Amino acid sequence: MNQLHFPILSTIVFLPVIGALLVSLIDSKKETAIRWVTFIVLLLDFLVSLPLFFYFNSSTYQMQFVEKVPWISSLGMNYYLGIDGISLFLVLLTTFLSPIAQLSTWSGITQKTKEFNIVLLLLQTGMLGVFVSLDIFLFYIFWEFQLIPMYLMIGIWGGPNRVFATMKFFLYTFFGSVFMLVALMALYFLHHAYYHEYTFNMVTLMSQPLPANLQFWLFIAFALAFAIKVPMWPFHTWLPWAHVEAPTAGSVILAGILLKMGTYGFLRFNLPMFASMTHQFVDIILIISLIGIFYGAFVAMVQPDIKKLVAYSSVSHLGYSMLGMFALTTIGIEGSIMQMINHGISTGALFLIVGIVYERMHTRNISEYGGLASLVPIFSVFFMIFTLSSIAVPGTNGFIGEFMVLFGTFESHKVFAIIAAFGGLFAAVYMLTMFKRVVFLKPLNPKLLKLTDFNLREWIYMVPLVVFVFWIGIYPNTFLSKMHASVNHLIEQTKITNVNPNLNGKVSFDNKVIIKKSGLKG
Amino acid sequence: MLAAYMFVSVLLFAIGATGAMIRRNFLIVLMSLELMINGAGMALIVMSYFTGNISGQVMFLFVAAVAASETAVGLAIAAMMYKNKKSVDINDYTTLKK
Amino acid sequence: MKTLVLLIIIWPLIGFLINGLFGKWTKNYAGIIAASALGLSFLSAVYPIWQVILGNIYDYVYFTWMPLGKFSVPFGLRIDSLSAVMLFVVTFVSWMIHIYSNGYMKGDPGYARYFTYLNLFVFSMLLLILGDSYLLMFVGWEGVGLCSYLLIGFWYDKKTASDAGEKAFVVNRIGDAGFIIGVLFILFNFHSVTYADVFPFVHQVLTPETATIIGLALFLGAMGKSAQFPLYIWLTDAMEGPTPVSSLIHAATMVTAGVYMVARSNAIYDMSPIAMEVVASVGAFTAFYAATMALTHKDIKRILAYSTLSQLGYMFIGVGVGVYWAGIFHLMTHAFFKGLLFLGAGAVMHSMRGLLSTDLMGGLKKKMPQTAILMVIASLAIAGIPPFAGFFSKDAILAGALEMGHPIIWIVGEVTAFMTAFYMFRFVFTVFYGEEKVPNLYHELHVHEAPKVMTIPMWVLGVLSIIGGWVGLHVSGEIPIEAFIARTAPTLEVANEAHYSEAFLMGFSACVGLLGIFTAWVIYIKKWITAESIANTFKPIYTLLANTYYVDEFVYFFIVKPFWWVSEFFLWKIVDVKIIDGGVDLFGWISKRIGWLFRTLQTGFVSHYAYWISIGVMLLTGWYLVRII
Amino acid sequence: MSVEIVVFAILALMAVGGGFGIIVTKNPFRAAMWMVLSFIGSAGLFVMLDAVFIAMLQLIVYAGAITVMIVIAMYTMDRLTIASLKRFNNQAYFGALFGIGILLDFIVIAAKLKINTAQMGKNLSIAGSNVKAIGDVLFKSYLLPFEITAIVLLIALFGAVALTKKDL
Repeated sequence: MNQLHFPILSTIVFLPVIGALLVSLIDSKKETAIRWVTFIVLLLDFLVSLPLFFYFNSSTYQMQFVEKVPWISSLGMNYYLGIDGISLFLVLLTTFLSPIAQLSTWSGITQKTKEFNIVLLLLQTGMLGVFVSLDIFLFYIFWEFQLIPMYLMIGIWGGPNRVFATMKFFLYTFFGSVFMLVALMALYFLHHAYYHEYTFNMVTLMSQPLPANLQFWLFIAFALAFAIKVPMWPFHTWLPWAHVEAPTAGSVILAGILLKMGTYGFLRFNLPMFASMTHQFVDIILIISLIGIFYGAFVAMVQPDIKKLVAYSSVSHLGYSMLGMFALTTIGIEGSIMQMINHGISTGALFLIVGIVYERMHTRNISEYGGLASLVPIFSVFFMIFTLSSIAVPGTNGFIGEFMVLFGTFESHKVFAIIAAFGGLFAAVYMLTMFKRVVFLKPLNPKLLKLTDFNLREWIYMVPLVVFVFWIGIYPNTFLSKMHASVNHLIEQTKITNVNPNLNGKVSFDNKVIIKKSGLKG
Repeated sequence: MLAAYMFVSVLLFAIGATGAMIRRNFLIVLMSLELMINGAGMALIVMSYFTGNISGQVMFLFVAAVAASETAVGLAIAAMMYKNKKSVDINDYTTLKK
Repeated sequence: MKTLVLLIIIWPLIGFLINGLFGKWTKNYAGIIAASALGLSFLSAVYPIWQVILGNIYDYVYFTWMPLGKFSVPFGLRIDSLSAVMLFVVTFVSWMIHIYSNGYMKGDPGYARYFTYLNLFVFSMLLLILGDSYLLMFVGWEGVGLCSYLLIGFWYDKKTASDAGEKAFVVNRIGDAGFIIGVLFILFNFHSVTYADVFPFVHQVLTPETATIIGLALFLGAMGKSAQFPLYIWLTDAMEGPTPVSSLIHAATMVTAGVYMVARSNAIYDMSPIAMEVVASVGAFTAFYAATMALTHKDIKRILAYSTLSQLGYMFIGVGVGVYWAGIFHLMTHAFFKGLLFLGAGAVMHSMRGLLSTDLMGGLKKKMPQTAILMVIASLAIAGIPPFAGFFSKDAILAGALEMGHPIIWIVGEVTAFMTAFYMFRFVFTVFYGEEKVPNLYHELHVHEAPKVMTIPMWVLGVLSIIGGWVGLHVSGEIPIEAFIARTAPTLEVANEAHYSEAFLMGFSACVGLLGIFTAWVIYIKKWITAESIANTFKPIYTLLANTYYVDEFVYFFIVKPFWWVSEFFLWKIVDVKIIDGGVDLFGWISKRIGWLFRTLQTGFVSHYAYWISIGVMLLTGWYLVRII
Repeated sequence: MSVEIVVFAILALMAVGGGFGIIVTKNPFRAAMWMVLSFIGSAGLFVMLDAVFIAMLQLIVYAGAITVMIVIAMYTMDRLTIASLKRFNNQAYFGALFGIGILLDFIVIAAKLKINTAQMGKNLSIAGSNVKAIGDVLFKSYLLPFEITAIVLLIALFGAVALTKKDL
């Protein structure tokens, strides 16, 4: 049902495209005009997305602001957009982070600014499309589409060996999504075989799961594609490369939003549609995410390059998110969604911070910094706040996400939660050692002396992030209350494990719930 | 009797093929190709005779046309080769190596 | 009343915000703002404390902080007898120390920044004490850890200071991980973390095993925060921070958080004797262990740090043995005299331009009479000499230990008491009495008495460390402080409570204290047996003690170094770069290799192409033959 | 019956021998002559198979036009370079091997070929004339291929001209 009777989601998704057209009309020499137009378009996009939050009716788990137009009806494809508790905040995160990321490139990107801004706008459309589309095919189109602008962004405006990085990023993700395409098709036809209806509609597919034995390969294919995107432990090696070579805005968006598509994918596809397989895979994925947490932290400790350090910290943070998700408890999943949002804000902010310093110093390795506190105090205060948020100190947003994940995991798998609790310790180690070597100690490097503190523009895009860090930290209820209905519904869906629709027509559910209770008894 | 005729056409074809492979002179290769096509054409005619269906012979007509055009183009290539390197030996022309 | 309770916390927060945001403009008024914020907080705390003494308990919920599915975590404040004592200690002592640091930090460039952090610290500490749930306590817990990190590393351009700060935070985080696990268990079993929902139902909900697990997990947190045996390494390095910080954080308030937490969760600890045993024995061992190290140390702040460690050990003995009121009582008295000791040391350092080693000092009595007297009072208090505060609280703990059936702990306690008395008076005699070790050093440094603004708080603490103990006197049949604290933290009922006569215990511990002072007097004043002679008779033990059992080196070489080495060379260079990344690049390499393979087929000779064609034809016809005909 | 076999043997020997002659002779001119011999042999076989028109066509097109075309092409090249070329390229035994391989494969196929020869020899000519039969079928059901062959020939013409032209 669409409360606003106005295709708000389509406007949000396609506004940036119109913006891109607008920007392409401007003469490429007038760079400030281009930057202003792009910024205004992105800001407009954010303002248009605000009603989503206010008119969102948090009592029902049904999809809201739905737009359904038959597209290729013979195949069962329709242009079907909609959001629920899970995707609401990811959309808001995207529209919130993009203008900030764009604002940070005003002095950063100097050559080919027109193309950069167009690419940024297209990327925005791609990302939003992924979060709002409820038709698997449309989802897949947007999923592939958002790769291209990111590829260009890293490839053209990146660092020294950007081509290798962007090639690896693109091929790795593409490799995963190819499996997803195959699984998509298989799902489409298997669904027809059992429910006699050709449809790409996600909601129906979610509500009519397939029998357990068929779900095995589908689950693996989807899981692989999303695991590469998350990135989960063994599939993470593209992330440090992509981050190190990406321009600041690219890193912010890559860390802030693109990584969330993987976790979002798990929530949308793997958990509801392949419930019985999810229960089988719970232990493996929990172990992998635990490894991810500790591995990310350990390797981050020894990185000489700040961006690589923050990249590995993303692996660790998202390990938490996956841990919470596959604990299959309401609090765990809510915690994992919160962790996604927090990671978006804190890591996005950290990349902005690194970007600011990189713009002035053109170097990223920690050894060349030192004693910034005495030179650029305001910068150090902001850096401190975001470091605290990423270490998950209570009072900041990181703690809410981490505690909910820990408690969620504790409810179903005690041992994993206890081990994960020590993960936070290593987060503190690597962040603080980096923070100490960059901000404290004496400024030895002569080049540091010409560092200038924040200018107005940097103030503008840093303050909202700080506001959100403390808002979520102190009063997370505004966010959590919107999620309950959808998350509870998702948990119900993951409980339907015993499905045996007989081939000839009538489908018989018996909702006898078999959840394989694993992990140490409390 | 059918087998006998078929043996002849297969023999023709095989000899043409061997010729095309072992000879160095491009013109001889052309001729052996001609021979192969002729072998194939003969098989057509044999089949048309034994199955009593005239279309085999009509097909031969087309095959002949194609053979003629193929040899024409082949000879044009031979002329080009000759003009280029004064030699028609196919082993001299290995620019397709890399 | 509800807003008044909230105000206690809000005042330091306001102080923090003013100094924090307008640091530039409140350049030299920052100290006054911060001190007045604390003063107001103390004043607004007096009335609630008085009400609590009269017997009622306040528990207000302000808003729901974190909705966790079925149950939610409220943000609420609670004042009962236990938190009232802590409230008094924290607000009053921090107020004194704020006034003191006005003088101490006069010329420092980071003047405003110092007071911002100090106010934030007091805010988090109050949150820790007044919070009505374990989670809120945890918020305060981490906030306090953060502020100690900031304050230890206050002079951040000194490498040792920022390293010490980071070390403090990381070691605290180890403790916090344990605390979190404890909170998870509680939340899981009780479906809530607020004290009101947890403590009354302990017996129905918890089995002894889970109680032990929770107890030990929470105690791990306490060990981290209150620097008990394994996790104490950060406290001695924390002396890098400014001295008022050491006195506030590392003597009076933060390190006592662990004791408060154990006292607060007495219901859980009563359920599991094993956890109690662990707490008591760790406390006893730390007390003894730290005291040995303090015997030989030269640097005055390090001596006081070790003495704090050992006094904390005492408090954990008290709380671990079940005599919660004694633990908290000692906490209070310790806050007074240890705070005073640190302030005194600060005054000495201030006038000696930062020199710390006792070899350079001697006969300071003449130059700094007031500080000398105050230090003597504080040392008497800590040594446990009757009229002073330390005596009553320490004696209560030791008596409790004996009565509750822990004779070994009682013996260890007495030996440590002797050592405490000895090293404290060794410190006093070497620094204040005797003659100047370095001729006319004082003249060049023109050592003078500390300014008024520093001595007044010291005098106040001096008075308190005298009369503070009298609250523990037998008055009309029962000890007032014991009755007061026992309302929330009743002493553990033990089956065979051995009854020893009060007088005997009191007398015995007083004698032990006097004996300690006498031996120090003999060695350092009379010099019948000089310290050096003892040192070289027990050469190996002396060197072992001098460099603190080589613990720091051990930790560095056997835990930190291998940790970094493994994650650098093994995890990063090999596993990540070679194996996983290599695995991914392997795909690229394989496809390249296959491409190369096919390239060899393109030889350029037309005949070879003809061969491949004929092979193809043969295979095709062969397959056709086999399958179809 | 035996006469037919004898005639068949002679013609087959002519065709195959001609073919063999092409691939063996060193001099291309002589090879052309062997080719003509081979074509005449196969034309004879066509006649035996009631494909009179095709036989004539074979003689005219293959033996006449194509062979002459090749020989004319040879004239443009000086005789010595063409004649003196080495006969077999390197590792020619591979080629022979594969040629025999193909031969064996096809012979087996030819041997095992089973087709219904019910209609053998019938309806190859209307009212005695093979050409009428071909013409009838050609312009009724195979008109489109006929047109396309015309175009193919045209294209081959253009191709040959374009290739050999010096400056296009």
